[in-house]
Amino acid sequence: MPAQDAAPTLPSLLLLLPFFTALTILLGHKLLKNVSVFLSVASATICFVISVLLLHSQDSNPVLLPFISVGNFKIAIDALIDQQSRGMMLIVTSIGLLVHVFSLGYMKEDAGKVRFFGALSLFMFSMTGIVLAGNLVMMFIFWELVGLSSYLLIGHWFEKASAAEASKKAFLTNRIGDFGFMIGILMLFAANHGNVDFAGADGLRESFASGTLHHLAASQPAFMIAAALCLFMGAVGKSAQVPLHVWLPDAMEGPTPVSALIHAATMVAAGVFMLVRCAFVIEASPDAAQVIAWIGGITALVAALMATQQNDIKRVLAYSTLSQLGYMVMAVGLLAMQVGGHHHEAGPGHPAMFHLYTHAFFKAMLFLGSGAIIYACHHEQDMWKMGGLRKHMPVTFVTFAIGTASLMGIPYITSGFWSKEAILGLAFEVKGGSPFFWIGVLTAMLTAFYMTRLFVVAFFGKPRTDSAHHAVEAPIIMVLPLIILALLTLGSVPLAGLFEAMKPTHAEDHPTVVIASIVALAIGLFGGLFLYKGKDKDPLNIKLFANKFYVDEVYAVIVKVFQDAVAWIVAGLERLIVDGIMARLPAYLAARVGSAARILQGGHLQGYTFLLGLGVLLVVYVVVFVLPSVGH
Amino acid sequence: MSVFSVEIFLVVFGLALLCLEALVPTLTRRTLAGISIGGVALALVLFLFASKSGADLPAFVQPYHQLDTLAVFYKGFALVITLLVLWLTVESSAYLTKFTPGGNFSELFSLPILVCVGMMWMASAKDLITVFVSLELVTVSFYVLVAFARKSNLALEAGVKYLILGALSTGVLVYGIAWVYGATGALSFDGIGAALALPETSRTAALLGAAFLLSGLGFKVAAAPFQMWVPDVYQGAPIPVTVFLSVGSKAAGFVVLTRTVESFMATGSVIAAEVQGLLIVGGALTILLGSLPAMFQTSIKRLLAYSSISHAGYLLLALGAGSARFDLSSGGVVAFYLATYLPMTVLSFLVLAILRANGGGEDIQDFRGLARRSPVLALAMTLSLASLAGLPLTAGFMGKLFVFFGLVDQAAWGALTCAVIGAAVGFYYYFRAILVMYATDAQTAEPLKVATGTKAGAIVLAVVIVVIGVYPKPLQQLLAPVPVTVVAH
Amino acid sequence: MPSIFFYLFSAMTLGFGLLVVTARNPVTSALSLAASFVGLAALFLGLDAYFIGTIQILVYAGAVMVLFLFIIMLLDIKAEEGKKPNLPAVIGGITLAVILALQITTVCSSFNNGAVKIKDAPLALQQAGEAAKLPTIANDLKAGVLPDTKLMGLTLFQKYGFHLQVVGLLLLVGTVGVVVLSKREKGVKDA
Amino acid sequence: MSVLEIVILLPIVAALAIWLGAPARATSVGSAILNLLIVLGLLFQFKSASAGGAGMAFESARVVLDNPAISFGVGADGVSLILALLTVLVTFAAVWQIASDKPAIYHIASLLIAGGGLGAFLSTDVFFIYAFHELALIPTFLMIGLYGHGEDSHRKAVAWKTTIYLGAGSLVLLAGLAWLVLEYSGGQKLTFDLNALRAQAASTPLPVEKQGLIFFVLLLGFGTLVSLFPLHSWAAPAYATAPTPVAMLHAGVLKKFGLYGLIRIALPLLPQGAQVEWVQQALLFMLLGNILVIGFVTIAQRSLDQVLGNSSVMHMGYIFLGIAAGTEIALQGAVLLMFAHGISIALLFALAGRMRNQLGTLELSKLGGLASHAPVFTLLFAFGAFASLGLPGLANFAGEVMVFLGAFGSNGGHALGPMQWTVILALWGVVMSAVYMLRAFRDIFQGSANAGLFMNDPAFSQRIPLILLAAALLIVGCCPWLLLDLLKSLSAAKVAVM
Amino acid sequence: MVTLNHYLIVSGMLFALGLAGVIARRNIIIIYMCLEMMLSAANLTLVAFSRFRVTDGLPDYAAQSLVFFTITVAAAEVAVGLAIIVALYRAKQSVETESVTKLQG
Repeated sequence: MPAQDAAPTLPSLLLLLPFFTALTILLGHKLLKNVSVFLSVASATICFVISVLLLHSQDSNPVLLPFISVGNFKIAIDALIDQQSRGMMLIVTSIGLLVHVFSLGYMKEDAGKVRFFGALSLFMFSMTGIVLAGNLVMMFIFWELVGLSSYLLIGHWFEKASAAEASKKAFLTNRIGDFGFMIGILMLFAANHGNVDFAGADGLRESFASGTLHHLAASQPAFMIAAALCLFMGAVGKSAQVPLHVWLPDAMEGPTPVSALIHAATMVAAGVFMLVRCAFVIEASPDAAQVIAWIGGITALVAALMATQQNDIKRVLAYSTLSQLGYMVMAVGLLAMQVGGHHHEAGPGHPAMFHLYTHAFFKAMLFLGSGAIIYACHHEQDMWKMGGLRKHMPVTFVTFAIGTASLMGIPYITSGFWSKEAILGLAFEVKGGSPFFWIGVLTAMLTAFYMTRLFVVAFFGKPRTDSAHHAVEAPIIMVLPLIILALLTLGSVPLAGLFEAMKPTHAEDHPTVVIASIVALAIGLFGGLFLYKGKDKDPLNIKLFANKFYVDEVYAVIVKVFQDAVAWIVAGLERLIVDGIMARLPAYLAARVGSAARILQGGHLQGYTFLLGLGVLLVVYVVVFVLPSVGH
Repeated sequence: MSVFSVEIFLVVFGLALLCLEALVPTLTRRTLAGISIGGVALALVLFLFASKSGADLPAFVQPYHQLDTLAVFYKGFALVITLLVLWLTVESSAYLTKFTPGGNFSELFSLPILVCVGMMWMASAKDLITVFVSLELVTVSFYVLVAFARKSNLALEAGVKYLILGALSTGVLVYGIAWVYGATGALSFDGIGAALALPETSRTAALLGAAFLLSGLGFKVAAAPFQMWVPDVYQGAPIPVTVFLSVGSKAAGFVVLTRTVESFMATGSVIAAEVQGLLIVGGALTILLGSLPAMFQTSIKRLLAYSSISHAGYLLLALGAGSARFDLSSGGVVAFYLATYLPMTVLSFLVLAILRANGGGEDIQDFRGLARRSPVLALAMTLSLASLAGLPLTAGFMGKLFVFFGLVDQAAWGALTCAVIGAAVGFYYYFRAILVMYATDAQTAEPLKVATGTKAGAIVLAVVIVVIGVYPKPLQQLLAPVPVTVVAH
Repeated sequence: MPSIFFYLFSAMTLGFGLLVVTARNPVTSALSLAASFVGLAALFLGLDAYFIGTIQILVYAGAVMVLFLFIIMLLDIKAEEGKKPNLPAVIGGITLAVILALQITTVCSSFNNGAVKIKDAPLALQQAGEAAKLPTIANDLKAGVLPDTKLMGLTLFQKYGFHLQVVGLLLLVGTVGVVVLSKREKGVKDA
Repeated sequence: MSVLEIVILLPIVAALAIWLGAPARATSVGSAILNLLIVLGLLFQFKSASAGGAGMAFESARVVLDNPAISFGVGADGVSLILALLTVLVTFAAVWQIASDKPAIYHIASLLIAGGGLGAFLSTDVFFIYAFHELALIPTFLMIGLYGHGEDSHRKAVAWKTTIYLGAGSLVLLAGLAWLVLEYSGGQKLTFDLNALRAQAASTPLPVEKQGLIFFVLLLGFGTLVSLFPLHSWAAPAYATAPTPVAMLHAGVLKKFGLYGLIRIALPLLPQGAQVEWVQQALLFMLLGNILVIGFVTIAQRSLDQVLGNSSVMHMGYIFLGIAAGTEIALQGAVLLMFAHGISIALLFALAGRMRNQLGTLELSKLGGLASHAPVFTLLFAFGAFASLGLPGLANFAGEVMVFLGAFGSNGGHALGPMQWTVILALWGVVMSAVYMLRAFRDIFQGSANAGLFMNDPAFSQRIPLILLAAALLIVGCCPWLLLDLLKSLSAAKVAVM
Repeated sequence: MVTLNHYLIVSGMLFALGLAGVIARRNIIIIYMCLEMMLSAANLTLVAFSRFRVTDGLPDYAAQSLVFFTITVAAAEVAVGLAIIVALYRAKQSVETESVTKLQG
């Protein structure tokens, strides 16, 4: 079919263009200084165009490159083009492009600009890989690669100790998640007789629908739960769910555009994306789904609580990201619970994906907005040192307002509202979903509250520092992406019409849900206004939230214990026992015996004659009296 | 022309040499050395022809001598080592001049020839009387040779120790012969073997005789627990004599031991199992007693003495745990091992002699910086030490390989363990010398004065070591059980 | 010979042997060694080995002992009065000797041929076939006397002529050795 | 004279020439480059020369002994060719980066080690496979003992430990091989020829229990050479102390000999040996020791050379895992991993050596912020470090993932046996290596530069070998099939279980 | 009546006696005498065996000729040995075993 023929070229271009861009920049960054910047932006643009073109291609699963093939076992770099990947691709490339553009301004004076853009391209490559991945191993490969690019970008200002530590923390935390992810892959690999493709006749999806795994799920529920949770562990790491959420706030050490692209819109969403890709696994084991939903819910709530007490503007956004991701994960779990073991066609209009899309746009915009603010305030990030910015930077003000509204979910006009409704509605419908429903509502209220707080404190009142006083509107190159994103935010529901994947699933929404969320919104909004209107310092001061439930501290202790104490003890024991028994003891014995044997060579003739005689006696004794009785 | 006539030629030549140096005092040492080396070389050539010609021994010695593969091999071996010893004597003339009265050691060019004859006769002896007389010819000459440099107290002490202990071992040997004779009524190896297969032969008496006999021979080949004389004597004796002892005398001892053991372990022998057990136990013990104390030695000569003990251990194991699985009888393996042992020992002693000639001592530290002073010699010495340690691609490894095969085939795990331990320890004490040679902090770095001929000789020996190590086929064929004296009549 | 003589001479051999080992004065040792060898020679005779017995007396009790005595005198070695014997060596020597003797005795006791009485192994001189070629030997045999020396000579020169030569060579080497080892450095006088 | 013989003898001859006075650097680098080219050429011919990569190629043999039949036989299947490639690559890098002020013995030792490695990998006769490996013993010993780092007593001690440990190990190995040859001689004459032995093993296999015993002995012997836990305590100090080229060659190339031996000799000749329950469980236990225990030990290290030394011990565990699993996927993964680990560790040691020369220390606490001085150096190091922590796109990942997949699926289906649990624990090791590698990277390159510590990027000429290694990592990492295509012989070796 | 064992035991005891002397005495000359005793003991054993192994009516003279050779060799050994001892005395003014303890270890 023509579609099949057409397919490989576009996806492979989509995948490889950023790769070669990154490689070129990596190798030749000495030679082509700013050229490389434009290379990177250009490739981002092209990718965007391609993904738009792909929107109307048919589903296909072309193989792009060979990777491993042993006997009947094959793993290839392929592209699984379907609604889900098409939609995700569009998000990634569009926001990616905008962030590239924004960075042109934001990183203008930065010494490591070239390196920055190189890493951005690398990220685009890796993210594309995840989205297109047609099998679990390939997904894992790019899964780790986005980890790398995020590591590089968080540690962009590596001279700063905090940045260095943050990047390390991010990578390691993700590694722990990937540990589980890999186990999950291995389990499915073994159970499905070496096939880890999603599509295909004996691919996972089919196998779960009717094949081996279908029966296995029935016969061995425990195995399936384990597999599902292991896969989920990967998502927990990547999407920063409790208990592996600690890296995301620290990741804000990176340049703000990075936070917007990677740590708000796309990479962190990869976890959710993967869960939806593997929905069939979760759906095969309701108990796992339960767990997942709980984790999501807890994350949503806890993160929101933490957000209420942060003063760093970017951190507030980071925690809100956490909590929104919690929403999505919860949605995945809920939907699986609803399906309840019965298989169903995943993909179009998954509420989690829907929220992912909308959230991507407005959260990216919020971050870029905060970036603009920080840029204007000479890299001041504490919101209490800002204020009254609405006069100085009107455009940013407006766009930021739109973003905030969408995040709060102002009914009917903002995209955020719709996607949140979808999730709450799902929670409402699902049997045993009521706790999640109330968690959702509570989180919505908190969201409204802390966003109001942020908005009020940053934009209203008087400038609290002169850096805020002298703030001026960011240059056009940075403002433009804001405007576009704002439009998309408002328009992202109508835009959803463009392709099914974004259309909310359930048409009518229950009045209870709507009322509940509106009430929650109102409480949060007015509570925020009431508390923070015209304040110069935070009226309430909840240590527990401000210190993020002391999770980091606890982890710090654990890490210290393992990295230093345990490692030190093990090393000591290894040296003492293993080296002692295998190396030093034999050496010692040999030396002892040797020097003992030297005593025989005392040099005294009489001693020698005695020994010789003794020797004869021994030989006689052995030969005549011992050996015959021993026999052979 | 038969091999026997070569031996007669050697006897005459030796005696002539004695008279010559006694009657013609004007004869310089160089010419004397030249003559004797030339004579032995000639004898070697003649011997090669004779052994190829396949002419049999004259009738009147046939009752006492045989000319099988081993005999031919060991006779040739004796000639070669004698030749090398004479060469070494020349190399270490400085030392000898210093420690012999009047600096006169011309007998050192004639006595070894008579010793050589004795060894050759031992190699082909068919009965214990022949063995005894030729063995004593060798031993008595060695009493003289060891104590030869008697102005050196060490040499003299070595002489005394060797004399007393040697005489003691002779006594044990004779007593053993007596009992073996008493038990079997035979003095020829064939007769003993045959008698041992008979049921009425008294087992205990035979065992007692075997025990004493093997003890006496064990002394000659430096087997534990009769090894205690070796370090002292090797260290005290002049270098050429030490080499002669550690290669020649040991080889001669082993050929007799081989014959004896073969007769004791002849098919159906009532004492085969005990003898084999004794050999394996003794071999293992020898390896340990040889290698473990060697770790502490500071004198290269003493070190090599201990190493020769541990090699004797491997030889005993080869003798005791032969494997019928490859083309070498256990005696053949022993011969093979000795053939590999010859070049490496001679080479290392040669380098030592050269160092002494250049004012060095016998301490390991005197090798310091040899790599700078003479790269070629250092490389040669490295090769010979590696070979002594039994590294692959050198001659020393092949011997060890056969021994390992035998042990595994006999499932003698204990002995195998000892062999492994010995070899592992060997890495330590051989490599110590290597490390010193290449050390960069040498006090003296001025190049060694080495005669081209000497250097060439060293290189040849080194090459031999490597060649046997990578291409053992010719040597092995030399020892293949098919007798060399085929047809011809 | 009657067993009484056997016991007598063995006692003599062993007794003087003991004296050799124990005597403080080397001269005593040497002389008692000679005596012990005489006893030994007698035992040889008792075993009808007349030639060996004679040789034993001539060579050992004669020449060798003289040699020993000569050296002792030459170096004029004092008796070990002052020094007390090296005790551990003595103890070691005695223990080893005892054990060795025990071992040999045990073996002998289990050695079945060992029980043969000397009269059970008679010399049947008449039926001496092969050896009796030489007329003189034949006559002696008819006369019923054992021509030990003749037979010995016959064996030595017929069967072991070669070995005789080797031993001769050995003696020559010995002589050379003695010369080499004891010749004095020219000019230098050493005490 | 066959081409493989040339490949093997070239370094040895070159070493001899240098010892006898040939210009050191020119000779060694020249021979290394020549060898590199030859082997690359062979790689391209291999497919056609070896019946589509299934059989042996470039075979030739010279009889050295009749019985036991020993012949200097050379020949290459995919495994040996890949390892030969590894050897020549690392050799090239190693001799190239030897500073010009170093004595000639640096070149000689490197070449001898290389020659030993090539000989071991390209011989088809067990005797020479064993013999060539030993060729490296003395050079390694001398280089560590004479030119190693640290004060005299320390390096001597390390040299002794290494030598005697390796020596004893190879003696045990020799006993095992002797046993093997004897058992397979099947009554008639003994032979060391690998093909003949394989034929024997195919026609008259040994009883399984005996196979297990012999395999275990071989495992101990080979294992010592590969620093299999608990026989590893020589490795880390040796690599930390050895001069850079020796560390590169020994850790990168020579160490692979033991694994090669297991894959090439033990597994084909004792097919059930590794699967005997007690043997396999012992092996699993030991390799977990490598991964987990040594993982912790590595984390505890505070100086780069120690980290690298221990990490190279730790990573052996994964390769052993592949061998223990014995499935086709796992084995090919193991071979891939051998190559990858060789390249990455060599690269890291080369860089560490350069750091030691320029900064005089490798104490992590003393270092910092080098990235700002030496970006290229940092980049190269990152390649090595991330490769060794198993980042996809670099060679090690492909190998590791194949080992994991192959091992986990070794008994098929969904049962979680000891093998599966081992894999899961081993996976945790991947996290551990991320911990120590990233910490090292952060301490050395990130953060603020310590006062007085300045180092610049290597000059372009010095970059060449390093870039070559890094490129190898990247290429193989992106296209592992390039090498896997050569490994058909493994699947032909009938060791696959799945 | 005397049996072979009588002779064997006597010779054995003589041999043991010699060994005891060799070990116990410190005077090298006496040690050497004891060695001669041991040799003679061996000879006695040989003669005894040869006497008791009557072949066609006569004792086995092969063994006796071995005895003959032993005696001769012993004589030669004594000569050489005493020469060495003399040399030792010249160098050390002593023939005690204590004078030869340099070589050791």
